[in-house]
Amino acid sequence: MDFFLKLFLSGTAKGSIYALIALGYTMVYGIVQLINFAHGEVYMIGGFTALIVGGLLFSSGMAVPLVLALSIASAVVFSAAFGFTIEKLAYKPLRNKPRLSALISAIGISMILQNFVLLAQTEKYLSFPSYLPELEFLRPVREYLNSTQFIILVTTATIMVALTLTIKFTRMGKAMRATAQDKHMAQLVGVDINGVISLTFIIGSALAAVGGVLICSYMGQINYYIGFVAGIKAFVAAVLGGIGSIPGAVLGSFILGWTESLGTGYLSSDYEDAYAFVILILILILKPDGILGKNQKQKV
Amino acid sequence: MALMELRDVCTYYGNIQALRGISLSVEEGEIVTLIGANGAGKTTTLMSICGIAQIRSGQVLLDGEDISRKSPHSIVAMGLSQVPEGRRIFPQLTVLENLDMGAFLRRDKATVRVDLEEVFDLFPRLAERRNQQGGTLSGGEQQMLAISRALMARPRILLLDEPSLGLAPLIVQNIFDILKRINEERRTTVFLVEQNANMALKIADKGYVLQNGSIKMADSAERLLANEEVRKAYLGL
Amino acid sequence: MSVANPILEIDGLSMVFGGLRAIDDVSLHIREGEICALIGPNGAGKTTIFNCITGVYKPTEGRVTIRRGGGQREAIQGLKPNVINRKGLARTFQNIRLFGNMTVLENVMIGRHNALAAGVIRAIARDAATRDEEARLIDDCRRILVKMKLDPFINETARNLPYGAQRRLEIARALATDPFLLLLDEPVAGMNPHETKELEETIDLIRDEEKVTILLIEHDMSLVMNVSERIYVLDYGRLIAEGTPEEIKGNPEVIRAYLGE
Amino acid sequence: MRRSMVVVAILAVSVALILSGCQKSASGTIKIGVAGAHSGDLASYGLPSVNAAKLVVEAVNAAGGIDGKTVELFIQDDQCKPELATNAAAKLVSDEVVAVIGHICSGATKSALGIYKDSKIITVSPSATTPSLTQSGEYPNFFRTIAPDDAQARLATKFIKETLGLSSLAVLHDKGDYGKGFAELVKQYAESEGIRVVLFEGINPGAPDYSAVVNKIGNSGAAGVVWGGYHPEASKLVQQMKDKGMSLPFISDDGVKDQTFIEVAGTYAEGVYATGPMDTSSNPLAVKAVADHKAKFGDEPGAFFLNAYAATLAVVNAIDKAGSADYDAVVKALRSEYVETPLGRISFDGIGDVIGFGFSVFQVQGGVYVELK
Amino acid sequence: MERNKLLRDLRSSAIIAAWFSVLLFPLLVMKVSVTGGQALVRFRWERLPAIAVAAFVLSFAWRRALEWNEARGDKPSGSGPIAALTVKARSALALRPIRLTATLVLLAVAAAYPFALGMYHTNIMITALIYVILALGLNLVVGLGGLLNLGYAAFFAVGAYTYGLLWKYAGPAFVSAGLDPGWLFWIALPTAGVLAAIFGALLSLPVLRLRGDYLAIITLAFGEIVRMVLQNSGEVTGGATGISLIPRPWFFGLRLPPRQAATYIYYIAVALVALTVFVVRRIEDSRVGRALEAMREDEIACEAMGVDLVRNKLITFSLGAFWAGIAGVLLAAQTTYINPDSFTLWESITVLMAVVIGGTGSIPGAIGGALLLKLLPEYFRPLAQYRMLIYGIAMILVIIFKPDGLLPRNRKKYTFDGSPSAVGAPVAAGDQEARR
Repeated sequence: MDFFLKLFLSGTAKGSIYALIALGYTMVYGIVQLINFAHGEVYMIGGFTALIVGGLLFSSGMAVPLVLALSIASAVVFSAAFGFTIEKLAYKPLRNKPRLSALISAIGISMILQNFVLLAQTEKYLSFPSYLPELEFLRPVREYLNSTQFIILVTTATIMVALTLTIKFTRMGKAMRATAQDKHMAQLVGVDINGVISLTFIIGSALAAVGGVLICSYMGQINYYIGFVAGIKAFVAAVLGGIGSIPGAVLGSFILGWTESLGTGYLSSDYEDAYAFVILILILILKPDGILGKNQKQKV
Repeated sequence: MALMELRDVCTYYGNIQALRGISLSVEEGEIVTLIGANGAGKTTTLMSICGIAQIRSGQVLLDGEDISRKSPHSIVAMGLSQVPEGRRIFPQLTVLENLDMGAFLRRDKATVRVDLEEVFDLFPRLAERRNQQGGTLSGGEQQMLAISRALMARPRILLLDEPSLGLAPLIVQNIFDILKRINEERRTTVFLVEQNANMALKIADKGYVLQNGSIKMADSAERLLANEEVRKAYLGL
Repeated sequence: MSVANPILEIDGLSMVFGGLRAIDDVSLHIREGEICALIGPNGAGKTTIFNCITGVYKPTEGRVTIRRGGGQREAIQGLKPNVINRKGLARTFQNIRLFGNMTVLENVMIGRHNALAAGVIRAIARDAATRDEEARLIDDCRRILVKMKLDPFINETARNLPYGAQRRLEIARALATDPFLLLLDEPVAGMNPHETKELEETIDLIRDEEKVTILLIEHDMSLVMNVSERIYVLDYGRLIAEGTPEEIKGNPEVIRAYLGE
Repeated sequence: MRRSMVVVAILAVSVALILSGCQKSASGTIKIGVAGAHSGDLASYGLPSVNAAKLVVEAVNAAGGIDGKTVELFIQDDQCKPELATNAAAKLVSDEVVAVIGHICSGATKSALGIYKDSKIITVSPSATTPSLTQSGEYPNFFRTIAPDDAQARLATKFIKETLGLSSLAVLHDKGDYGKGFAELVKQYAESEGIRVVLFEGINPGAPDYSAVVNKIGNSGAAGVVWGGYHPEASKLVQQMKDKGMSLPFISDDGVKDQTFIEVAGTYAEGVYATGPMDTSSNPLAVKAVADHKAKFGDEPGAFFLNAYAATLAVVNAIDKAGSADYDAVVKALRSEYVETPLGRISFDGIGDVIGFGFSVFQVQGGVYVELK
Repeated sequence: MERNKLLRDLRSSAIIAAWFSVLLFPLLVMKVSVTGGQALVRFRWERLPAIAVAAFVLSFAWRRALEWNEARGDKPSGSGPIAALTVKARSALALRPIRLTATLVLLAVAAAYPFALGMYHTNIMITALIYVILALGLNLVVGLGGLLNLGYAAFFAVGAYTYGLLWKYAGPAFVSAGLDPGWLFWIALPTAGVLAAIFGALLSLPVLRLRGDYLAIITLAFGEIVRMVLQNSGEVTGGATGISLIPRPWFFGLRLPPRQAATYIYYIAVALVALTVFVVRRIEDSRVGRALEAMREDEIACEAMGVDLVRNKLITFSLGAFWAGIAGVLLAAQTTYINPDSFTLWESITVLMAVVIGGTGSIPGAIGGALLLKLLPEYFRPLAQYRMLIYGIAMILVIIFKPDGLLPRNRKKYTFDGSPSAVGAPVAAGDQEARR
């Protein structure tokens, strides 16, 4: 039972890591129906920015909490700027073109960003200093859940709730939902859809940056390639939960985390990814639109 | 000065010319109808007015101001509201949320609520279904919702694209009655693009006939109704 | 009211969507060689009936049976659309569903899918029989396209056709499947009176020359009253009237629910 | 008639094949290829060898070259993918190189060797450790400046048994050719030594979190953990183990015996054991090589830098000693001549494995790897 | 007017230059290194003006290019000099003698290639031709059937491993029986095709209801599962170590040196490409091909026309997989070594990119796309570490300025004298109403 609990909690922690990235993924997909392959790269850039800014500030002798806050803030700002720029450069010109074109463009961006960071920074793994505080009250149970995991979990939950509320109740959220359902009509009721789409990318990328900082702190390392694997996993999680749905992305991520964790624990980690994919296939066969996805049945 | 005026508007899709120099004007308080066959360029005209289709030359004037280079949302903000072809209800929003979207640009919450009641008065069916998702409504109800949504913006001019398409005779009658009522009671200017020339000309003050991307005839509605050519080509008589 | 040997008979058909009864105990029948119309307000369930007949939906209750060429009566409800099509029922769609990026001719060729036999192996080998088959296919399609006045457009991409021609192409494609019963869902929606008139003649032609029975849904009363011999009226998923155009025009309930004035 | 056509066709193809085999004559410079992963996720293992080769060649040319001939480098990226490796190899063959420093990954090396072998091109890998590359006897043209995996697996097992005295082990690997190969050998040797292997599993490289498998280690009751693979996963593993309050000895391979591991894992790295090439960092040549690297490229060299440096030196030396770039002569020189390198005085044995340089066990103590004698 | 526009453009280019200077500052001007757990940052100020100037110039060019692209619109065929030329070329190719000559010339060029360019070029051409076969196969699935498949590399792996495992298990028996193991290649070729097709059919069964992105993700999952199985069942497949020393194809019992072997495999690859093109063309222009295409356009209408979707999807996946299997055998023969790393998601993506960049649904497109995608990075080799960056940029440029692909499909035109012909009247301008 104790073993199960440990596995369950580590699955939860892992799920919340996936969720941090999947949230941005699903959000962009929900509005523009684009599989933003470059999302993982934006997350990686967020991590790098935090590392650079943090390093600069820390060596100037600033206090740790302030360094943490400023480096997260700069990661968010720069990642958001990257997201905004990517959309304008590589996706906007393809908005009315076949969907596969935008997918290819996204893959291209992903390659460019990876190699850009490889060339501009380094190909090596770098140690990522953790500026995150050690939470005292978790010390007795850290075998089950440590501080960083806890912080990630709380952040994920907060972001999910905040996003859901924003989309449900604010004016901007309404504009987003309208844009998602019918861009053309949204324009006709006065929604600035270019603005909405830009904002979506900005928010999605900002979330990726938060994920970048937290997850890199947790892993203790960073490299230009970390975005690719994380991006694929987040994509799977988002689809599992029903792509486009915000609670769905989180639920999908948790299911993925639990499956992998329990599968590893009770079976073998040799097939860790396979468990995730088998669950994905089973769920999609039973429910072709994901767990919380909207039924996209065509009207005849 | 006309409320809305098109001057020699040319629009292209790629390099296919869809509109070949259209000029027309709509005065404040009028119902003006644009009739024409499929493919004549009716929808393109509407898209050009509201800025979704980029016009290549010519001008669209609203209150004398050229809006042809403005973005769609700022044109809506100037008081131009459209009921597009095929109604285009937001399928996953409820009736109420759809109407709310209509008032997207308005900040006056109190008057929006008043307008909402007014719209429900106009279409009691919608009041009954206010919490139902837009996609589950029948065609007729969707058309009512589309018109109501456009009205929620308190437009100075209401543009409609084939509101009668695919609707039962009784509902078509109902909708045209209401358009007339809106025009009379609220003094909303109506620009109506229709295939159903008979119905449209009956409620309109003025009509234009569009053919192959250019205006073939322009006259008062009564005279067009009586015109031999129009009767033959568009009224099926 | 029961007729000897209708070619299509619907008996006690009901369709429930999440608690909502879209069709409620509808029974109707079509006789060989007639043109029959199904009218009613939007949302009354007309298209749902079509979908139940053609296999897009599986009806909750009731039977749909057909009888082709004096043969045995067979039940078709719940079968898959392609199977039902093979049994001789073809349809068009309310919002045109052509194969938009294919040419006009290719669209009609798809209609003749089941009239051909070549599989993958024969397609690769392209033996004499297959070449023959293809030649015959083009002949057959030409005949249909000429009949539907679409022959000038053969190599045109379907999406680029004028609206009226798209509607006609849908009918041509349906005819290519060799149906004995053709179901037309709002065939003249969006057409002008002139085009409507033309289609009216075409529908008559199809019935007379191709010997195809026709069931149609339409809001355009001029068409309905001119072409159909019998009319069923549907309201809120129930049949409220059945009769000749004259009877329907005068039926007070139909006037209240549907026609107005 | 038919048959004669067939004969003609066969003749034609044969002539064509023979024609395509005609080689052009060699030119005035000595050409050496450098191949390995220079882009993609394994670039960090490949790029240091490029730098090493550049430094050596620069020094050689500055000193007047070999017999007056300058040495020219041809650098080819294979991303560690077999099919790209054959292309890179083909490119080097058509560039008419005499020897290749590379490839980096064993898989890519295997597929490239198929081409080098038949083209008589000497291949010296700084990092391909799969035992079969030398032990199968299939590749007489292959040499390496690193010991094969079985040597370090044997060393690691001996260390576990004799020094640490562990009775049960959890063996993890990254499912890769190298890591899994090492892990399997450790498992095999350990079991024959009577050590119980209570857990043997592969984990996904690159995953953000290994807490599930760490829990499983805790649950298995293993007295020590062996990791076959590279340092990024190793540092996550040690970190997450310590976070969960586990303090089992952690033994790994030379993929972890890398300063980057300590940089990345920080204090978590303390106490980790790793087998690795003997420590030659105090060797004056090594000191100079590292200093040169810092001067030229601005940072610390990465993995397999010294091995690649030594490989290049060995090749250059062998060509020099052989007096020509002739394949047989150079091979002979490689096998017979000793050369001073940053790895020490080395030569190669009959199957191509390095002599004079082997493995030791290291432990991280105070932020550096300390060789345990 | 023109002057004003220029000034406006220059001003916004200046703004964009400033934007990029800020955006790229942390990554391009600062450089981080970590020692002793401490991140150290070095500034490379000399890069800043370079970024600004580059951004200024590029943004100016980019805006002009986009405007040109917009104005160019989607020209219908039959206008513009290039289009006129292609029409002319097509009508010329319709004539039998010209077509015959063109084919012969093409064959001659293909035959002379290895002699003219040597082993390296022959080798990369083999790799490119393998991808041509893959792209043609995937084109059946994505282009014709409209089913987005991100797990295509799995079938490629099935092919390669069919040969690899045949070698591993039947090879010794062959050798001891005194037979040349190179024969195995010719046995593996059809076997792999059929096995891959069976795998394709198996995959198609669970995914019948799925379309679009959901189909993409599930095929992705399938591809990864296959790779994981190959990786983890070490006893059978050699696991991550792979299978090495796979024999090159049999050639009259001769053991060919690499140069000749490359030439030989090259000819086999050319022949297989020709076969693929032949078969794919015939399928495309047949009852089966039309049904696949109709399914892509509209599943509901397709079913209503009597087409059996289940069967259709089965055929699509199997046909596509078949070619991947063939290509896999060729890969194993070329590299003589296979391991699971050659069949990653990235491989599937590359093939998909080849199809889309070439022009979805178009046979010349798939060929051109695959050649471009595989040859381009090879010719970028001198640029070493920059090549993947340039590759990514090149891809985005292609897809933005040619979103329908470089060689979009030219539909077959018919005349009603009974015989189909390749030329038709230029397509008349169609309906001009906006339909989206």
